[in-house]
Amino acid sequence: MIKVLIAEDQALVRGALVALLNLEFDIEVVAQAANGREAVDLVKTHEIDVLLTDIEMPMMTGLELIEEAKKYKPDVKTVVITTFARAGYIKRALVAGVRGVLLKDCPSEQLAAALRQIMQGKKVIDPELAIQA
Amino acid sequence: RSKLQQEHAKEQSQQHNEQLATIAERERIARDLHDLLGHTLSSIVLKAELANKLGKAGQVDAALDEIEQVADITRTTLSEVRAAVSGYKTKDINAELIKMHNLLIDKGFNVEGALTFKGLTAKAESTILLIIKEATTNIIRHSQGKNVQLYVAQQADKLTLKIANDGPLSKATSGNGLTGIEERVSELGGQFQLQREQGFALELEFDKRIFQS
Amino acid sequence: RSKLQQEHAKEQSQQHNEQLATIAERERIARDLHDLLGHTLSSIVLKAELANKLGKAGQVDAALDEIEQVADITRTTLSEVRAAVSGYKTKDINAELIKMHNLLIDKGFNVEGALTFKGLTAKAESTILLIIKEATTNIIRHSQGKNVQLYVAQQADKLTLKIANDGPLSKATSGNGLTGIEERVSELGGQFQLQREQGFALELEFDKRIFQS
Ligand SMILES: Nc1ncnc2c1ncn2[C@@H]1O[C@H](COP(=O)(O)OP(=O)(O)OP(=O)(O)O)[C@@H](O)[C@H]1O
Ligand SMILES: Nc1ncnc2c1ncn2[C@@H]1O[C@H](COP(=O)(O)OP(=O)(O)OP(=O)(O)O)[C@@H](O)[C@H]1O
Ligand SMILES: [K+]
Ligand SMILES: [Mg+2]
Ligand SMILES: [Mg+2]
Ligand SMILES: [Mg+2]
Repeated sequence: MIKVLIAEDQALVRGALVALLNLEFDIEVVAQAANGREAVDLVKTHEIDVLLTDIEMPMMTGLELIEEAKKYKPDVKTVVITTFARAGYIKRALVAGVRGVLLKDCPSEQLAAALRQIMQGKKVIDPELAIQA
Repeated sequence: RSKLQQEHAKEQSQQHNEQLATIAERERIARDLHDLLGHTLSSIVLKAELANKLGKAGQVDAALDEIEQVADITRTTLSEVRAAVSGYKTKDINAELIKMHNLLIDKGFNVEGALTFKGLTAKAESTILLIIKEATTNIIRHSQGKNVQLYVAQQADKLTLKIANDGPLSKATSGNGLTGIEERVSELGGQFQLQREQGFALELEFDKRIFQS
Repeated sequence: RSKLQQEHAKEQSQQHNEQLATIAERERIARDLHDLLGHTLSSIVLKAELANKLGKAGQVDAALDEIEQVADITRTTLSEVRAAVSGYKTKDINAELIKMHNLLIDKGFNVEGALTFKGLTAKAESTILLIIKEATTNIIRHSQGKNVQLYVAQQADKLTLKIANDGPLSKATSGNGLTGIEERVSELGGQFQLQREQGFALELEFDKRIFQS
């Protein structure tokens, strides 16, 4: 089982992502947070393989969350999901050591497949975001 | 460094600044849209996908519940999105002309020629746009022909414009449209001519007063 | 005028250019989004409502089918919005044509006519744009005349295009430009004709294959 923590401030998106990932046979969303700060607490208290986070969130951004999470769980694989990539985001995320930069609206099979590849040590960047980086 | 090199460097840095301004503007719009479109459209995608998956997995009630939510979201928010996006839009005469051109084609006319203007004063731009709108509306309402001819010729100090259509004419009735066109043309100091042989043709001519100095 | 005043004027005009670049960019994006979202948002709303109605009427499979389409359409929309905002979208043909038109006027030509297209396939759009770019470049580089004539006639199943200029011709040398144009025209299944009497004229004709079905 790939254990996932999802941080996403939009409830509708978060709820749908959690449900979609839970439909996958080998993925389990073990915790969810509505902002970066909540997510940091959950990172400390939960056993997780992947931190899947939105970038723009109140209180603490996804990129800050990733920096913070690494302090407590350096082995956790981090992945950002976004709808629009603002200039510099992707570079900053890669510098921060993320393993994946994915679109929120990508088909859920694709998201699940990306998480599996990331678990095997690969890096996955959505091509549409890569062109715009 | 030579003077020429300096000039060149200056030009380059100016181009660079324009590029930066362009990028900054794109960023600003991206930020606005992120909230507006990002929220709505990505939740529609995800919920619709979830509904489909749930349904296929035999969880029909949950699927129908999601579908209902998608319908709610689209109903209440997409019109807001549309309003906001059209709020960005400032009128651009050439873009408007393209729309009118496309409208004629959509209405089934063969359209010969096209219209594009460059360097008009703001007043000339909006006035000429109104003139062309009325002429286009007239064609759509009154023409019994199949062909439309659009013609413009722009010189440094003169602009000639012709909008014509074929087809038999009805007995002339008088509305406000043509009178309005004539008044607008004279407001801009232009010449107005109407041809009513072998179809209907509006011919206008303007001098340099309509150009930005 | 003092040096300082000159510097000041230069700076102002530079600021002005940056502003123009910003406005142009916003208008470009706004136009793209407007055209893009206009149709799709309505179809998303309609399909979502239909899915909901079908679901309530117990037609679950049909409802799932519609909601799957909602997911697809919305996803495509989002990806087009991203392209429009990032400046990655293939250029809008009519906007590009206006730029070329304006360039000719800036270079001092009298431009008679204008070009606008509607409903071309993506391939035809980009190919014809390249053709017109080369023709425009040729005029700017080689024409010894003062006048340019742009002509288009669009019918339901046929498009005729003419780009002509006056002025005496140099002895024909051969470059790649005209050959490239000829090849591109035949790629689209069109007819290519060159007139070299009293100036230079390129005449192209395409059939319905270049239109979106
Ligand atoms: N493009 C055209 N082709 C054929 N007939 C035309 C055309 N334009 C105008 N006409 C004729 O001229 C008449 C006067 O046109 P005008 O625009 O002044 O009035 P209208 O269109 O009838 O009403 P409105 O006041 O709403 O514009 C029309 O009623 C029509 O008979
Ligand atoms: N619009 C024009 N007006 C006058 N002469 C032209 C025009 N277009 C082309 N020519 C003549 O035809 C020749 C061939 O044009 P072509 O575009 O094939 O090559 P080119 O422009 O010289 O080089 P390139 O390969 O860069 O396009 C030109 O060199 C020029 O003499
Ligand atoms: K699961
Ligand atoms: Mg967010
Ligand atoms: Mg009228
Ligand atoms: Mg050439």
